Amino acid sequence: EDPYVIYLSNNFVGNDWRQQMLRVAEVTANKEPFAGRVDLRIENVEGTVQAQINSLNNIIRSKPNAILVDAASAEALNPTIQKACDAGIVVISFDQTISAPCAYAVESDWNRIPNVMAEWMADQLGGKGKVIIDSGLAGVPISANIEKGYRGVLSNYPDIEVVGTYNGDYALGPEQAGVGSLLAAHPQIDGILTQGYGSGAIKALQDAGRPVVPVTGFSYNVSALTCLETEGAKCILASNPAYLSSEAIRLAVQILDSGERPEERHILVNGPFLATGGFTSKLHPEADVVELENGKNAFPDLAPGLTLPVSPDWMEITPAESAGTN
Amino acid sequence: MRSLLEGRSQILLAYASAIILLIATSFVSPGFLSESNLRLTVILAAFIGIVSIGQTFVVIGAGIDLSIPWVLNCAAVTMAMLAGGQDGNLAWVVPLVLFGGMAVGIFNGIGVAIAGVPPIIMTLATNVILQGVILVFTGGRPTPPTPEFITYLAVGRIGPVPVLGLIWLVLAVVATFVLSRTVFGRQLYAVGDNAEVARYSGVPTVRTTIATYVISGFTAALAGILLTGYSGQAYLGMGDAYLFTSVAAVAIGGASILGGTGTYVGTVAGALILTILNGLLPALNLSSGALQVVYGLVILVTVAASGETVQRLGQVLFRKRSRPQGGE
Amino acid sequence: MSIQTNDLSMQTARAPSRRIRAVMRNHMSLLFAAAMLLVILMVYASLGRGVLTIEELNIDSAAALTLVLAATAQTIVMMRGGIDLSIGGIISLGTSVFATQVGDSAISVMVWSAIVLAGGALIGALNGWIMTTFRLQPFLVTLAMWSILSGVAMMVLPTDGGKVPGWWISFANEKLYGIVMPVWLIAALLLFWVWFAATRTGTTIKAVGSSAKAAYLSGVSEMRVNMVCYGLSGLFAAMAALYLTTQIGAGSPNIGSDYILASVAASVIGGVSLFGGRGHLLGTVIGAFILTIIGNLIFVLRISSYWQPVASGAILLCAVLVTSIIEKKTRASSS
Amino acid sequence: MVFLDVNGLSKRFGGIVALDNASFSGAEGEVHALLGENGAGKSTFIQILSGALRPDSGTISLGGAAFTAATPDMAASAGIAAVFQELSVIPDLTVEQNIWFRREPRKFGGMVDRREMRRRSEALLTAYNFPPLDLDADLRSLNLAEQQITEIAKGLSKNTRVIILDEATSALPATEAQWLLKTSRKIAEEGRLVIFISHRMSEVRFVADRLTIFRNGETVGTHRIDAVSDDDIVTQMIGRRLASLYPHRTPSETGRIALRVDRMHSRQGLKDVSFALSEGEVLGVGGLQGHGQRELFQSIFGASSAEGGVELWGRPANIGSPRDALTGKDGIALVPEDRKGQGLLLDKSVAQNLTLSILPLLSRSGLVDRTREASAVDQMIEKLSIKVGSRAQTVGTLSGGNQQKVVIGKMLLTGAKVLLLYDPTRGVDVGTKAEIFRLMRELAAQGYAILFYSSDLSELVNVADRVIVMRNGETVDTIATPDLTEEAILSAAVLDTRGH
Ligand SMILES: Nc1ncnc2c1ncn2[C@@H]1O[C@H](COP(=O)(O)OP(=O)(O)OP(=O)(O)O)[C@@H](O)[C@H]1O
Ligand SMILES: Nc1ncnc2c1ncn2[C@@H]1O[C@H](COP(=O)(O)OP(=O)(O)OP(=O)(O)O)[C@@H](O)[C@H]1O
Ligand SMILES: [Mg+2]
Ligand SMILES: [Mg+2]
Repeated sequence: EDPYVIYLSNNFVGNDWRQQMLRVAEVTANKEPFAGRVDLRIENVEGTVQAQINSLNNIIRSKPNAILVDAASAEALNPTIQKACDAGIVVISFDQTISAPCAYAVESDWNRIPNVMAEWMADQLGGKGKVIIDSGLAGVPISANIEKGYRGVLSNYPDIEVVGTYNGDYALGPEQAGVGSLLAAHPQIDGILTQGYGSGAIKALQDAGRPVVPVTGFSYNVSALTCLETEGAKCILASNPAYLSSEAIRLAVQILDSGERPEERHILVNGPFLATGGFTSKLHPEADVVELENGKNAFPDLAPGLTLPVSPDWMEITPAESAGTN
Repeated sequence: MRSLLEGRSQILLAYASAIILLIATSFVSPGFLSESNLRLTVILAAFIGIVSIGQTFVVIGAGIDLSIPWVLNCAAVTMAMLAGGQDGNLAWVVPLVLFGGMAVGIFNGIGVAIAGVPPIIMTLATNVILQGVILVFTGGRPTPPTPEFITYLAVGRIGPVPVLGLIWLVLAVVATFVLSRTVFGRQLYAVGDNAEVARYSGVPTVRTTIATYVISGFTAALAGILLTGYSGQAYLGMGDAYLFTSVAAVAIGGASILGGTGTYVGTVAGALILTILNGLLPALNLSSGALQVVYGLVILVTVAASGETVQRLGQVLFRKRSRPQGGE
Repeated sequence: MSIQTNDLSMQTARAPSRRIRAVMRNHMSLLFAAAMLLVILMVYASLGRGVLTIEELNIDSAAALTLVLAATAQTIVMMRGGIDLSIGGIISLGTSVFATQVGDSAISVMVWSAIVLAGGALIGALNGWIMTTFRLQPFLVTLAMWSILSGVAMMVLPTDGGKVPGWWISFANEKLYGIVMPVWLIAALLLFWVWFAATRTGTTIKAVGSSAKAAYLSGVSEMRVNMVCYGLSGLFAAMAALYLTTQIGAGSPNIGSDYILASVAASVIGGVSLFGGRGHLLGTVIGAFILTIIGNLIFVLRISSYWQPVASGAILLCAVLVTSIIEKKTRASSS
Repeated sequence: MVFLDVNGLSKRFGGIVALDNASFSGAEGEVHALLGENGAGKSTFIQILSGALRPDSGTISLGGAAFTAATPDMAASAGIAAVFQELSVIPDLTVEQNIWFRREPRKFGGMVDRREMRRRSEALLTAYNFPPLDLDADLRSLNLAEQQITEIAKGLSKNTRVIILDEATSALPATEAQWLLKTSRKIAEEGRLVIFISHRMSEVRFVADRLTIFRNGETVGTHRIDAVSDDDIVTQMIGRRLASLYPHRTPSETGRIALRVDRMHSRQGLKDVSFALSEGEVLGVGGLQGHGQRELFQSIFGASSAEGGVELWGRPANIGSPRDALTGKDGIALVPEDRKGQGLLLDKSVAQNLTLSILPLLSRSGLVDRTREASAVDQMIEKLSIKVGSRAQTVGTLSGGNQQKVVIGKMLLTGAKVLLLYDPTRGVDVGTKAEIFRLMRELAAQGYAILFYSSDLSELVNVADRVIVMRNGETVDTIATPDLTEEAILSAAVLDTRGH
């Protein structure tokens, strides 16, 4: 029978993560078990909610089997998404998910991630010290969520004080600048909880001639490499895997095949944590924390902007494929 | 006399407010005046300052360049990819990339000066197109790390002085000199003030306008290259921050965005003010919302102070009848 | 005497042709914009969508209306030779306040709509007051105001959220004679403009944009003009915010920024001069539709994802490029 | 009896004294001329009377009551309206919208009542028997004369007891000027006061009952027109005797053709223009205004496109833009009609304006040599006795006539050998006029070739060696001395002398 028509509506193309996500989606659609069964059509729009609404309306009018959405807003697309659902289209949001009840939400566990990383930080500091927190991108739900998680856990440690926040905007430049100005403001900073690369924070420390302190961040290749190569660096890196798109495709096909829909609309994807040295979380004992290792989960010969891990366990996507270098 | 003095005093006041801001910041943030942080401030200001060189020229010529973000980004990415992390390649890569930036400038310039497309549309479209082009060109592939030498230029130092600071200084001197002393600079003010009069006076209006966009393309590309040195890698979206910042720096520096006036010395003050402000805000330990409020208020107060004072000066000294700022 | 008569005959002979030229000159950009839209629609239609249907009109109008309203705000200010970046803040704050405060009852919706509109107008007027009192560039004042308002919006509503009544959301699909509300609103907007342009205020704004010095010589008050212009701009931005809530069913503290450059672009494409004095809202509306429909065009062209940004930019550029060139030629020969 | 009485009026602009304790008194029913050299303070005086400027000190009484006006509106309602020298018309509004700007008749909903407005406009135009004026035309699309007439209509529409005409005739062609003079008389006979400013003695003679003379912002004296001779007036104006307005005309053409125009025609209305301008010659261009003179000057200069041959010193010249005209070997320079739109950067300094066209000449390897620039500027300010506070004064703040001098200076500095002078003496005082004419002849004698248009026929007749007459975009006749007279030009302009 003819393949499922699945649209991927993506609201932003301007960073490495999104590019890898898109590439992975294409790779996935052309690999077993999906090869020939999925006609994946990617619709990118330039950043704005309005553009994505218009694009979604176009998609809905062409009556596809499913729509995968990396959303410009958790709320603002709901009326449009509702239309899609009413038209009997399977809607799966991922990465930046949406709150419409009729749509599934494939995402990393945004409660677990900050909890584990904050716990790790507290552990590193021996429950005592001054830290700064990255508030991510102003107005973005995930950012707020992560910061909330960080603060929540740290509040259990009376001797750990959050002395400042900055907006890292999930980009190197702003992270480096933001940490830089906080370093200037505070003679003593013992830990940095970023939402971005972490490597930017380490660079900032070095530029300011400060000792390298424990840093949390996300598992970009550059972060992993920096942690490994920097003298005395201590890091934990959470993963928000770029293969969320493959997970979304998988879910869509599963629903279309079986015709029945899972009860739980939230599907959590739990990537491993990477850390310098081992760590086991008390809050989330199930979380697996893998030790950083050159060549195994950090690739000097691959691009710094690559997000790790590159492949879900149910399918083999090579680093080269996800980096688009083959 | 008036125009001269007005220009001067406005710039002086811009610098005054920059210094006041600096002092204010050092209260909130004790380490702000530390050597390392001042160095950081200079470096960050330099990036704004360098992209704003082109923006200054374009704005004086009664245009605006909104293609800066992705010219910068394309330059950064292509440099990183072509150089492949090897200093050895820079000898041909850097000139090539800079030339690419200028080529985009020519494209913008021709669209504006010869085809007569409104600058805002022309450069906005170019910006979008470039974003797409770079994705097509790189296949969205993340780029290899930055060559050492670029990193040195961006964050290295000679004694206590940041290399980038020196680069900026040189560029600033050149830009100021070109604007104030060369035939091109003088003609540019005429074109921006009244293109028809300029044309009747034999000014090569078309060539002059195109030149401004070429300069802008050049400085944006240069900033892109250097910025990869600062952040250690080229990443997509690294230019977006410079869209409004560059125009704001120019405007705070006392140029009218309707053209015909402005100096680069003023723009430098603008760049410094914006950078110091960005350094101050995180230290205030406020919510993102509150930060934006403060940001807006500070800008308003800073420029209001200078604007108002200048006007008073003007009135006292010259009994100048009230004329609109943006009107004509 | 013979000289007079000869001169008379010569002048009157020239008059009508000149009237045509004057009209041409004033509305040329608008005409070209219309032509541009037509061409895009033709291409679009040729790609198998029944374009010139009521259905399409309804959908596109609903999609374009927010931009149309934002661009209306921008057009009024640009006619005066200014620019208003603060509409970004007003839209964000408007949606945030509305979505957090409004209840389900019609009364509540009316009250809070009124409050948002009034607020927008006041903030706009404040812009005008500041830039006149302190002799500041509109660009800087409104840039600062944009930042301030976005900040306040974020305090009101840290991330997208809040809710608006279901019936309010479905407003955009309410039909009257088979035509949805947005279409009627746009019609109303154009009627408003016809009226507004014919009032003294309308003429005065145009005049100040055309030659501020001459206008002031004729006794125009700069303060009044600025407060009215930017006040109206704020009002229409607030309208945009309210309509936007019907599209997104929520509030968003940073959504307004999306409409700043777009509103300027729509106006400029529609033939409004950034230097003031020239423009017509019809052109702006056309501009907004062009920007909206280009997206649809990309979709039906089935352009591969990488090329989509290139294509959208290129289409816009080609369209404007062609018309600009023709227009320049026409101007050259008609002046 | 005195109706408008002004005493001890003073106004300074920073260092510059515009008015210094000036006085003036006018009676109803008279046309009262106000004379003075460029920069004497006339326009400042007018602007104060009409509420556009506030005086530093001094008293104004109107009809016995003290008069103060903060805005032109208030002045108008108090009984004084002015036709400004620096036109206050708005480019993007139509003639009609300009005339009634902010006084438009309105109907329901505050909309302008177009029908009523049209009625009033036509009433106004017929009442004063205005030259035909297209009420729907955009001001932008009108030439200077038509804009000036709109400004006049605007002034008269206010229907005030006192009407001020500040060099309102300067931009008008002979016929329209005639009309305005007659109209002024008519208004005076209605028992109103007309204050009339002009640098043309003949006009003053024709229209004025009395005249008041300003010098350096002070009132020198008031006379009945028939009680003073032109010489006395001029002497009081410029503080010295003026031998004669027009220089002695010694033929200086060498016969070498400097500029040959061959069958030039253009979309802008040139049908078929041919003539040869020889080295050392001053060639006048006559005819009624609006018959292609402006287009001719602009086309030769490359500012607007035209077909047809142009030769410079026997070599075919290909001039695509003003730049080509100016930069070509011993190029062509133009004094354009529209001082504001084409001639000057109003908010830049006198120095910047004067040297704008010659920056390349003043520069070594792209760098402007400031000392050379300064000396060039000073020399020109000196030569044309431009009244400025300093080199750096903003041109927009110069008096009308001095602005015109800057335009001329700018052209002279280019060193171009072929000069196109389009109404160069507009708004220039007699003293300077004489100076300019002397200069023209002197340049001619040095081998320059000069093409000269003036809205004042007597200037053509007295300065040019030959005059080509244009009609409907064609050259219909060439008149040379000795039979070069105003009548000859007029008749040639009106009835086709080639007789078919
Ligand atoms: N401001 C303007 N707007 C539109 N067209 C213009 C303008 N200025 C000049 N042009 C046209 O462009 C052409 C070139 O004019 P100009 O000499 O000013 O530019 P240029 O290319 O730098 O000159 P050159 O070729 O000598 O270097 C001319 O045909 C002129 O009509
Ligand atoms: N805004 C101003 N700033 C500085 N100086 C000014 C300003 N306005 C006028 N002046 C100066 O005041 C003097 C008188 O100018 P005014 O225009 O009254 O002369 P005028 O008699 O009208 O001369 P003209 O016959 O050339 O029109 C001039 O020297 C002029 O430079
Ligand atoms: Mg005057
Ligand atoms: Mg040229």
